[in-house]
Amino acid sequence: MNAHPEILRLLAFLAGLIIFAALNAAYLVWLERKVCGHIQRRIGPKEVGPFGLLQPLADGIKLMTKQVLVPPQVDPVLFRLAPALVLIPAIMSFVVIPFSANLVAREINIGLLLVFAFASVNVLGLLLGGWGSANKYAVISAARCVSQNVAYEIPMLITVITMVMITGTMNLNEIVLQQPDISQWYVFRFTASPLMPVAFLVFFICSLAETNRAPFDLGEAESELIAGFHTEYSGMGFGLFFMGEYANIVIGASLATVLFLGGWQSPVSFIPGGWWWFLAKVYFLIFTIMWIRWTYPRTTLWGLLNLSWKVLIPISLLNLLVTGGMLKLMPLIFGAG
Amino acid sequence: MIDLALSQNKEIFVLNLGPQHPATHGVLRVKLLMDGEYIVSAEPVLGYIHRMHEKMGENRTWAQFMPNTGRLDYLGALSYNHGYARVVERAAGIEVPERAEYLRVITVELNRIASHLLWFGAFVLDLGGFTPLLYAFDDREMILDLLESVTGARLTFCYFRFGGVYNDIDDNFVPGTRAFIKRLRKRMPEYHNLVTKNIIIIKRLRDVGPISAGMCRRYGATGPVARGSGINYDVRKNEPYSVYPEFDFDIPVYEDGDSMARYMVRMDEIEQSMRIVEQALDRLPDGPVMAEKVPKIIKPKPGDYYSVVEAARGTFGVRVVSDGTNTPYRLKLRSPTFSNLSLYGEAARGMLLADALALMGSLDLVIPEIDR
Amino acid sequence: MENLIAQFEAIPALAVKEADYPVRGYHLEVTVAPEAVVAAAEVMDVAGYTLEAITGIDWLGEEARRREAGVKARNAAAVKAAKEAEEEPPEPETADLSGITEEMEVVYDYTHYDHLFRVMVRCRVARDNPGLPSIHQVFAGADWHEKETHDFFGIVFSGNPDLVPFILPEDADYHPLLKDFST
Amino acid sequence: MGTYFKDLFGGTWSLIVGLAITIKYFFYPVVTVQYPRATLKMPPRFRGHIDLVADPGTGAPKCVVCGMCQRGCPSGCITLSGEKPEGAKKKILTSYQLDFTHCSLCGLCVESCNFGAIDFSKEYNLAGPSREAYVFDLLTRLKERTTNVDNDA
Repeated sequence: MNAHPEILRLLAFLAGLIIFAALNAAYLVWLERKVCGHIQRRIGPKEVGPFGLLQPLADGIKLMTKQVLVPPQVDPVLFRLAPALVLIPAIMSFVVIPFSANLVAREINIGLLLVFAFASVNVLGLLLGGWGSANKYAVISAARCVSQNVAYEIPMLITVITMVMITGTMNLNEIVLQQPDISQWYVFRFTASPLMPVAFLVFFICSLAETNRAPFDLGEAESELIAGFHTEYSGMGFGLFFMGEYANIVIGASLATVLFLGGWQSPVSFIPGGWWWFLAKVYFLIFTIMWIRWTYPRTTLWGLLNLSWKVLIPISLLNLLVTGGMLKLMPLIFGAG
Repeated sequence: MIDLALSQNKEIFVLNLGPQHPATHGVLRVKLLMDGEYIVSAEPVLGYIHRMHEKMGENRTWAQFMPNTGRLDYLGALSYNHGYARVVERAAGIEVPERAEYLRVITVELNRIASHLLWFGAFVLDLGGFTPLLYAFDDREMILDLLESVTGARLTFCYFRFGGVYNDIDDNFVPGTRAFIKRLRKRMPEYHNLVTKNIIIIKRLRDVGPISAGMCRRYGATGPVARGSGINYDVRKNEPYSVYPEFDFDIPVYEDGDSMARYMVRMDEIEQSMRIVEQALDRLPDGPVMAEKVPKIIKPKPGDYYSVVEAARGTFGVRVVSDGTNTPYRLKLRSPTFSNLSLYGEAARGMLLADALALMGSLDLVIPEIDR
Repeated sequence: MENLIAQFEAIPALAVKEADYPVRGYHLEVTVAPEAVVAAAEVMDVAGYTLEAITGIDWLGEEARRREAGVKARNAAAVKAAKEAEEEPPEPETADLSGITEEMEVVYDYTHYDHLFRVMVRCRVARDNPGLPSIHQVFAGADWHEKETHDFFGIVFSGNPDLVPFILPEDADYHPLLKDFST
Repeated sequence: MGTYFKDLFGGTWSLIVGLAITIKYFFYPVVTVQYPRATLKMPPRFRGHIDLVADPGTGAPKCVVCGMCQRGCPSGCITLSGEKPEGAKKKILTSYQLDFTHCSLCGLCVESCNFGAIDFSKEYNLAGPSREAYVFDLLTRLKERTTNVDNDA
């Protein structure tokens, strides 16, 4: 059975990506607890294995062996479907992320569109999880998640449209190829639009809000809604939610790296590019996400919506206009050259 | 604040906040009638940690009730020792020597700083910021070590006796306290930069949970809650007791009565308490820490006596009715948070859930002190 | 301060007495009949006072103790007088404990935010069915204090919105602070 | 409009200042004590449960069975008994039991004892399987302490 080589390659990549997502979910939790520890001048996990490195393994085994409790008055289908609906889109959007020149599962010319299509399914999972678990706190948190994601999808997409206008393509690998070294990074590409760093900041804030992280973690606000949409989940149900959340964080960070920080290209020409540059940038962004989480308190729902509708959307629209104008006028001013 | 009269929304549902809930810092349950995320009515339900201290007072001798006062508000327990000691000294006519009064003021003010630091950490934790709690606990740990080296306890103190204090301070208490004050003076600007000036905190606290001076007076709110609404009432100034008149410190009062005002009152009070402790350390007199002829069995003259002290959360009053025997006939404990919380029903109506929790955090509740 | 005393006498209060603050802890002691409690609260409200606490006291057996003390004092005096006159001491009388109506007391503590003047309003109620009007329209904070006093003593504050067990468990029908309460 | 921009720029600046503070502490040394590995020394006045004090000369407890501590304790944790052998003029202690589940460590017993016969121990990590494990017999504890003090002295 000489199956088509492409399918074999795809299956291998899929297995690799699932392992990558699982490992990421485990060791980002470890990194988060270490970063939180040291910011608060304590150590974080250190008992299980050297520097606590086996702690995620122990957590994983614990989550898997715990009984998945399904409360009686819960909606059976939605309750079981929700965690999967959060995790699967996250893993699927890994398919188009270029880890290095040829290390990409499937190079599709509309890769960016695919990632955002899956990103909107993620909030559906949260809503079904919150609604399905028939718990008042979960219902409130589900309502919050929906309004939060809708409010932050718009500025993110406007910024992405600006980027597509500049790069001219939606194929992530090509976008990376257009940024060979640090001076060419889109975050410093002032020729395209003077507001580029601001666009990066808007994109970063929106990816925080999309994944319910840091100052915008209204979805699972511990001190108000106990654990929000995953209050009723235990065992692997909770584990899947957790993996979904961390997978989404990695996607948000890797998108920001691909679009703005030159993906797997190395910032300086004499060191060759490769997947290690990509992972270094992604993990630096993830460190910043964690650093922000342990510094700021939480906003309220209306504060969060105000920030999006009154601040981020106007800025991203302004950026869109400025970029459009620059693209149109630049060739005229500097002649057809 | 939606106009509740109009919203005859059929889906008003009851949400139980507590008794096991991260934001209630104890076993308080608030029955919320919610319309979506707006609160139609909030009704605190008490009694989950009620131990009937007042009945215990009636079957113990006067001295045996002192450990109970430490269990009322264990974050500022020394003020409660002070309140009970003062009322019995007033009833039995016992004089307290100068050095003991100074030690009392120093330890009570240190305890007030520790209580405000813990409140600061827990309040920002309610708003979602985790790290300031750990920094505040790091500072508070120094106070607890200092108080432990003197009184032997860290939280539920039983240090005061009628006519003085249990034992004198050891020699590294004074340098230790001075070092602590120097360190906290360096840390306070950092707390203000990290939290007070943070735009997210400002947006969460400004104009949230407004409490007017009239509402404070009608509900009998005292302490930082009243001082946050423009009422200049602090027992240490309005009804001077112990050696407080000898120190010069001022009472922070903020006018606008929202959560930010109550937050700022407590942050400034930390600074004022440090000033008191410094002046008290400079003028600490020598001499005995216990009055000489304090009778072993105390039998105050019959009649009823009342005295108040400024605890970390407000006016702690003790009314004692004595019938001349060695056990109190009636012992009434007036707890400040009981009255501060009684205005929550009216203050939280129509607010969002997140703001209602910010308001509850700004009231600085300690539930065992409410239930007694 | 003078017009306060005048206003209290106008209610009419049963007794208005100035107390010695350093010893007692309050300045003015006003005794009122149960019906006049709301009027006293309004006097305080108009004067800008705030209600600090409501205390219940159960004076079970107080009258009996007073009579016995009186009898004992008279016996002692009689015995002493007899010893001086070398006569044989008269037969000691016994206190007649009939016709005592047991009483309970409710004490309202008022204080003022600006100047140091504490007023204590006392009100005696019968012990078998203790009842007096609620002052929660005047001082909203009194609502909780009254519910607590009702929990501990069984004093019924007529007009209080819902006089159900507040600090005690919902199904509590006992009143722990009564002198004859025993578990 | 003014407050809009003031909030925007002032707010962003306050966020950056907040980040700077936490990253500074990220590189500061750790302040926590790794409890099971390293333990703190308790200050001299630390109040563990009470223990009998041995008379340095004879090694017997200083207690004269006057019962002051038993009466002084608000929660009635102490029960002690002693008997007077014919010849001697002083009572000797036969049993001294402390029910540590009720003790509130208030120190009224230590204070009321004018013979200095009981004092606070420095023990704080008392783990026990059941409530009864916390009813200490201080006399036997004293004997154990004095015996192993003798053999390892």
